[in-house]
Amino acid sequence: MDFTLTPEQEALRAEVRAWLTANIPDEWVNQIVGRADVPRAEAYDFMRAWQRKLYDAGFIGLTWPKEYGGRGLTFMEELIVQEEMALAKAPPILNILGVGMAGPTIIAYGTEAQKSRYVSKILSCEEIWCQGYSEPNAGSDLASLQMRAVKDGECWVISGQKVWTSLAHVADRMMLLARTDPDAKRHKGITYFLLDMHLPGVTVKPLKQLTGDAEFNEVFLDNVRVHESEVLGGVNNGWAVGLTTLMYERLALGFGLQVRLRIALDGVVDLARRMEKDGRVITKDRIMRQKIAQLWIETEALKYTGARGITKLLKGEMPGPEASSGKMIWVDTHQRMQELAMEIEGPYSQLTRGSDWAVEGGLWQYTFLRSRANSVEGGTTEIQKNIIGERVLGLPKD
Amino acid sequence: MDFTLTPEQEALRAEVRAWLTANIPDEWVNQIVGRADVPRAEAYDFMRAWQRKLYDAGFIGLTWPKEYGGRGLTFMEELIVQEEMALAKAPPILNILGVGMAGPTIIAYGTEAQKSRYVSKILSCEEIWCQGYSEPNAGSDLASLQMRAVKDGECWVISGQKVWTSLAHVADRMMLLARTDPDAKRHKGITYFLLDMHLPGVTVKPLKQLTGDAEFNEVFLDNVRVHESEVLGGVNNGWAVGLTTLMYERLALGFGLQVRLRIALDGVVDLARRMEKDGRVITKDRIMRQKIAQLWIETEALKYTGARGITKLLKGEMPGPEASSGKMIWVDTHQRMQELAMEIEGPYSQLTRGSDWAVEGGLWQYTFLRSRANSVEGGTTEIQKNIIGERVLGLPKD
Amino acid sequence: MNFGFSEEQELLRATARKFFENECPSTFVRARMEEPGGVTDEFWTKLAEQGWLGLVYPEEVGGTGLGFVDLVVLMEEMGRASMPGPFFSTVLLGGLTILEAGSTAQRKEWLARIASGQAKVALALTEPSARWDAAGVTATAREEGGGFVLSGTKLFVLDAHIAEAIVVAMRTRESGRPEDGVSLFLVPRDARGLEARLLPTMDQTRKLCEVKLGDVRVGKDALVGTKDGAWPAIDRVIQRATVALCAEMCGGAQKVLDMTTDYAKIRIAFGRPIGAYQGVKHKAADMLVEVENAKSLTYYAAWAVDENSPEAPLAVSMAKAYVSDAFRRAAGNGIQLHGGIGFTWEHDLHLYFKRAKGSEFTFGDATYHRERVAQLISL
Amino acid sequence: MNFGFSEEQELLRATARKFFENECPSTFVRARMEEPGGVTDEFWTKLAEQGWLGLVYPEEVGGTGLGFVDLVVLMEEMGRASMPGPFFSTVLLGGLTILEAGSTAQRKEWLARIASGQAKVALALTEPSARWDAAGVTATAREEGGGFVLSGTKLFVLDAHIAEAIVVAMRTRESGRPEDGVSLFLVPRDARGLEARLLPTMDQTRKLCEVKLGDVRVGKDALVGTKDGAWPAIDRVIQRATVALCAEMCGGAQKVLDMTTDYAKIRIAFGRPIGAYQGVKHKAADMLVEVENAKSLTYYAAWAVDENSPEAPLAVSMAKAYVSDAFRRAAGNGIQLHGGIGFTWEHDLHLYFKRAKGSEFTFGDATYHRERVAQLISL
Repeated sequence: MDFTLTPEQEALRAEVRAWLTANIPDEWVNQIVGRADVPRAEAYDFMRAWQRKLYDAGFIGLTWPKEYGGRGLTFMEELIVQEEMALAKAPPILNILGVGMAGPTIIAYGTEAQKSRYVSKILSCEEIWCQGYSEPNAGSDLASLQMRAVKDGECWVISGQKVWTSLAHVADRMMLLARTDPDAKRHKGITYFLLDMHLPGVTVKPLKQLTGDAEFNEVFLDNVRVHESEVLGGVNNGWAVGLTTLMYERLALGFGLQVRLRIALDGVVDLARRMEKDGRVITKDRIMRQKIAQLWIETEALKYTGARGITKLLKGEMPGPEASSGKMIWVDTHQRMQELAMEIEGPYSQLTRGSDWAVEGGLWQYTFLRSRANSVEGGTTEIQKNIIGERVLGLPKD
Repeated sequence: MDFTLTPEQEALRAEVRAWLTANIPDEWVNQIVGRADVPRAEAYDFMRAWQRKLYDAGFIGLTWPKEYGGRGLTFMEELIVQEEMALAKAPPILNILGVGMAGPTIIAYGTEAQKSRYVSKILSCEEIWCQGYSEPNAGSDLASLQMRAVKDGECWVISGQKVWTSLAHVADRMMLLARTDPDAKRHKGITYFLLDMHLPGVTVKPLKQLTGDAEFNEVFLDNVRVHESEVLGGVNNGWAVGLTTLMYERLALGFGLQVRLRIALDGVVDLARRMEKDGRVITKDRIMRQKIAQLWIETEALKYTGARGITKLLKGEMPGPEASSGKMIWVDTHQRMQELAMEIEGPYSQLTRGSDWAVEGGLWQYTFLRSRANSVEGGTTEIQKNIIGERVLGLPKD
Repeated sequence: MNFGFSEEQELLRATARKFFENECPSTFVRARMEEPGGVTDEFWTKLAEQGWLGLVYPEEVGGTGLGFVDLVVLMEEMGRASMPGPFFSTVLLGGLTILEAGSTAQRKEWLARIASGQAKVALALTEPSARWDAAGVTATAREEGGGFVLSGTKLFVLDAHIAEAIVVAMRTRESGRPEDGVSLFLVPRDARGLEARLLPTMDQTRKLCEVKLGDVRVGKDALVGTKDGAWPAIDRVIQRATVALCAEMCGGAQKVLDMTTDYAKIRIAFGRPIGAYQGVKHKAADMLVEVENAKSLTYYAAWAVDENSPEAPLAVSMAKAYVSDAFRRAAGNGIQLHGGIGFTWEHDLHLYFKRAKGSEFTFGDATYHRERVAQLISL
Repeated sequence: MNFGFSEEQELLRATARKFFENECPSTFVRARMEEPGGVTDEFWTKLAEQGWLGLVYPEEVGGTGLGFVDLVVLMEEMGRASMPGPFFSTVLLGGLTILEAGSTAQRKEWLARIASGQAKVALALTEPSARWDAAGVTATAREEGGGFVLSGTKLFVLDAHIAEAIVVAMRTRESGRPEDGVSLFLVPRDARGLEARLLPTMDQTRKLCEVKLGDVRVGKDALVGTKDGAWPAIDRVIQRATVALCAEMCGGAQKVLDMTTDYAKIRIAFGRPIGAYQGVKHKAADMLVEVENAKSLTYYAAWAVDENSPEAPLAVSMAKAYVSDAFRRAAGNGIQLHGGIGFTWEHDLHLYFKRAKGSEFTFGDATYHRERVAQLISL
């Protein structure tokens, strides 16, 4: 057990820290759009440019192969960069689904042509990706998806509907699961496509959320013709490829979410130092101190539990139980953190953006509401617990 | 809505209060055995006498018919008596399973002969009852019970094993469920017997619990011959009769448990006033005040939710959702109350009976450990939630 | 003892439920959310016609003369409908303050007009310190020329922007006890120097305002109740309004439970309705238990308030502490058990979720009221 | 960075697990529970032969010279076995205090004998006030005739009744700061005026004593460390012992999870193994998450302690706060998910349940350590 860094790693830390200091716009940190966990529409242009800058500086995709725009480093270097981003309250990555899921999956399953075509543009944010898994009747129960793809010459003709598709309204590409063999049972007969969102027949309809934003979308495919070269990992092998994506998602979450959680926690502590309740500064209230300390501890636990998983990865082992729990810990901790922010604000929690009385411009009201989706997006908490119970603990299926 | 009492009810309250003041031995209240939720073996003789005294004074079985030793009053009078018992910290009832379950079930289903034979002796504690439902492989899943009863002339010959049988080691009678038709499916083919525990072939084996006490037992029946006149409610009708018993149990719980909960809460408050943590009296600590207040609120909630159920009963309606939740609320509140008692004691929580350093003679250590059974006995919390989900909310079966 | 509702009360519930299903469906609520006023004249008139705007006012001032136990029934149904508009601010804050503290003349003048739907009156109590106790009243009224000059800022004032008049709590004397030296003034909204500005809120069915008082001059007759001695009346108003709020929250929580149960019966995942899974079923059972407890404590508080029982303050704090947690959790679980659909704007769940959050912090949150319980049980 | 165990550490874990499975099955534990001593000479000798009694002592005093990260591995396995006996009191309290505060001579004399299994040494710190801070030390030692006279009562002293000697923390000077004026004395258990009395405990694998000091006379050489200045050393001992305790608790929690998972796979209810029901499965998943987090925080604290990192106090308090809750909940859920069988004396679950409760309040509970975290992060 050793938390000390090599001289090269120390140098990387210094480099990224200096770069962030020089490059994060001061006003960014104080902007409501910037502190939110999830990119908000007002910030897309800024964030596109920001990710490009990160790419040019080499601070994104550190573990990806050099030939596809990465740096061929280990998760340790990735962790260092992520930690510095948290400390600097750096903006989140816009093309997060590309970087966290599409890229690693293409690197793992793609043909040479697919890798050359797609990977570096993911990092540079030239092409934004979204994920087409969920359907109206296939949310948690992904294997029941109904979108159909029928072979016609060199193309697959795809029709159906996806839902809860983040970023679809700005995305250039979609990781798409569709049923290519209607007779095969549930998990079988599904294929993973790299879909061009600009093809004829693709319609994106924003879905307004309880936050008032429309960050998710419905995506309708009406006889969209996709060339067979856009199949990833083989026909009818989509379930395996899709699970890989989800595995990378969890890994990416383990990294990224911890960083965002720390930023949120620091924000809560700042908030608590400034707000009063019954005439007493929140941080001087024994009850509130308990709640803040507990969140602090859980945020640290997520970090160290993540570090244990990364250590195994670095050793070439498969991550164990500690990896599966990352998402669950994050969801639970983050939602309670947001609830605590509301509690700290008290009656002010009712005032939102557009009022000069709104605390921090209504940032927390937005992030609080947005956090409700955490326990559903990327697999409900109930499903995560099933997965842990069945795959990690070996309990019988329901 | 009206919480005022009639003059008769006020008179009853005064009467029972005066009687309790005159009759509860002073030393009782301070005895470890007396404050426990469940009768402890050392106190059986005292409690037998105590219940007899209550019976002679007419303060038990108030709602039962006069011809069987009751007073033919309403649940309102029962509630008044119970409340006074809580205030006076009266000892619990030894023959609680008889009073809470066997008696009402016999009154509901019994023949005239059965009612005359059994009911008044339940109230007077002449005959103690136990409940023979659970078996080693039929705990929560009661319908899978395996004890067999085979007809032989005028008798049923019964063999098999019961388990978790409270009071069996002192009981004279058992409410026994056995399978009389092995070919009928699960719920069918079960009969309810009134078993004489002193019959040949009945063996009781105490089961030592984690408290160190042996309050539960295993009961083995080896070809026990039970006369057919001891069948309650008809052959193969045991499931319905048994459920009635459980309904009365919940009702009895709604009364009795709330009373015991209030006694425990008052004890916790007293404890908190006397104990210190880090040099500060517990009741002056903002964090502990929150925890105590929350338990206070929940104890009151149980009372009022119970009162709503009783109001419906008094009006001749079936109790609604508020009745089903009584046991769950009680379990949850009581277990947290006991945990809080341990927290208040801090390091003293480790010292048990037999040490002069033990707080209140180690009472709380016993009640804390004993409380772990609450969420299993009389139906696990998981089963209670299933029942509420399915029968009250109408959700589909698992 | 009788801890149930009378036939008249059950009838009121049935009437109200039907009324709100017809008159206040979620399309109506959503339309009002988009508008500053939050209510239509037509709807307001209908409430008046039902006798609900004066439900708890004495008959001699134009009310129906019923009690808080009756009101609780109505408020549950309003909460169930997530009803928008100035009912709470006018009937239970402004109006109730006039009832509790006002002169016979003031009561006659205002309560009849409130009950008949002609007047809306707000109560401006809290300030930027966001405190619910007397120490929170720091805006000052100084005597001058036979009248008073009012200065300061009030915040979180419900519906001030559409009220005809605003009852404002002002400090008229500094003293050791914050409870001494608070007075109430009835100020027309169009008074010179008074500015009521609508603020954007998370729960758009609740319209909150900032009220700025810039040397607002009022006559002696603007005083509601005795000078310096208004706090006990305010305290009673807060107590009563808190009971009403708890009932509204119970109604909302019950609605969320109903919606969630209905959805769990029809939504299929892995081949079965999700309500068949214990992960869903047990959460729903927990919700039921909490909702029932919430109601029990609220009903008891309403009874205690009606009876002027010495237990009333304790009963009210017990209710608000419990109900705040229960509604928040019910609404959160409701969204969770609905999955993605529960997170959409189109689905009505968020109306309740946001209402739960706003109500949680109104008149003090669970922590505040648990501490009050601790005080009231002499801990 | 490497947040994993070395091959040597993994080997230690495997060795320890096998050792305790063979040498410390629950029959052994239960036999020791019934006896006052709580250990057999044979078992103690075997621990010494494994080198575990001196694991964290330097080689020059007869130890193995390993660190707390290594110790954590061993303690997890001890916790898994619910190991009884004076390991904790001798190696991590008495011994560690001598290591931290003692003179070279004292260390040489005692640590070698501890490591070889020849001596058992207890630490008497807490008093009837049950405080873990310096203010809790009120028993006095006054100088007299070139030595000291010790008076007072120590409580919750682990294994004092079987120790050869007891290190006692005494107040030698009153001062404004409770941390000033505390001294340590090494007193033979058979010293005149010292009475160590075994107390009945809930967790019978832990033997707690009352230690009465009735004018016990000791020489100047009984002083361990500097007069009046012992608190920093005690503080370090508490910190280190807390890490060891957390590791033991993690081992216990993991064992409960294993037992529960195994049971959930075979116990049939309503036609299926209970582990198939989400009511059981989701609770087990929650347990896993908490146990893993508990380990992560404990491992980090062990590393921080080994490195003498300035973050060590924070890391230790984070671990103890979290682990206290996690073990309590795991043990409680373990019993619950076992149903009736989990409540029997014969089943081993209660050993862990009681251990969890005792450990929760040793060196401060979760609330205490959360407040310490708040202080250490300058809240």
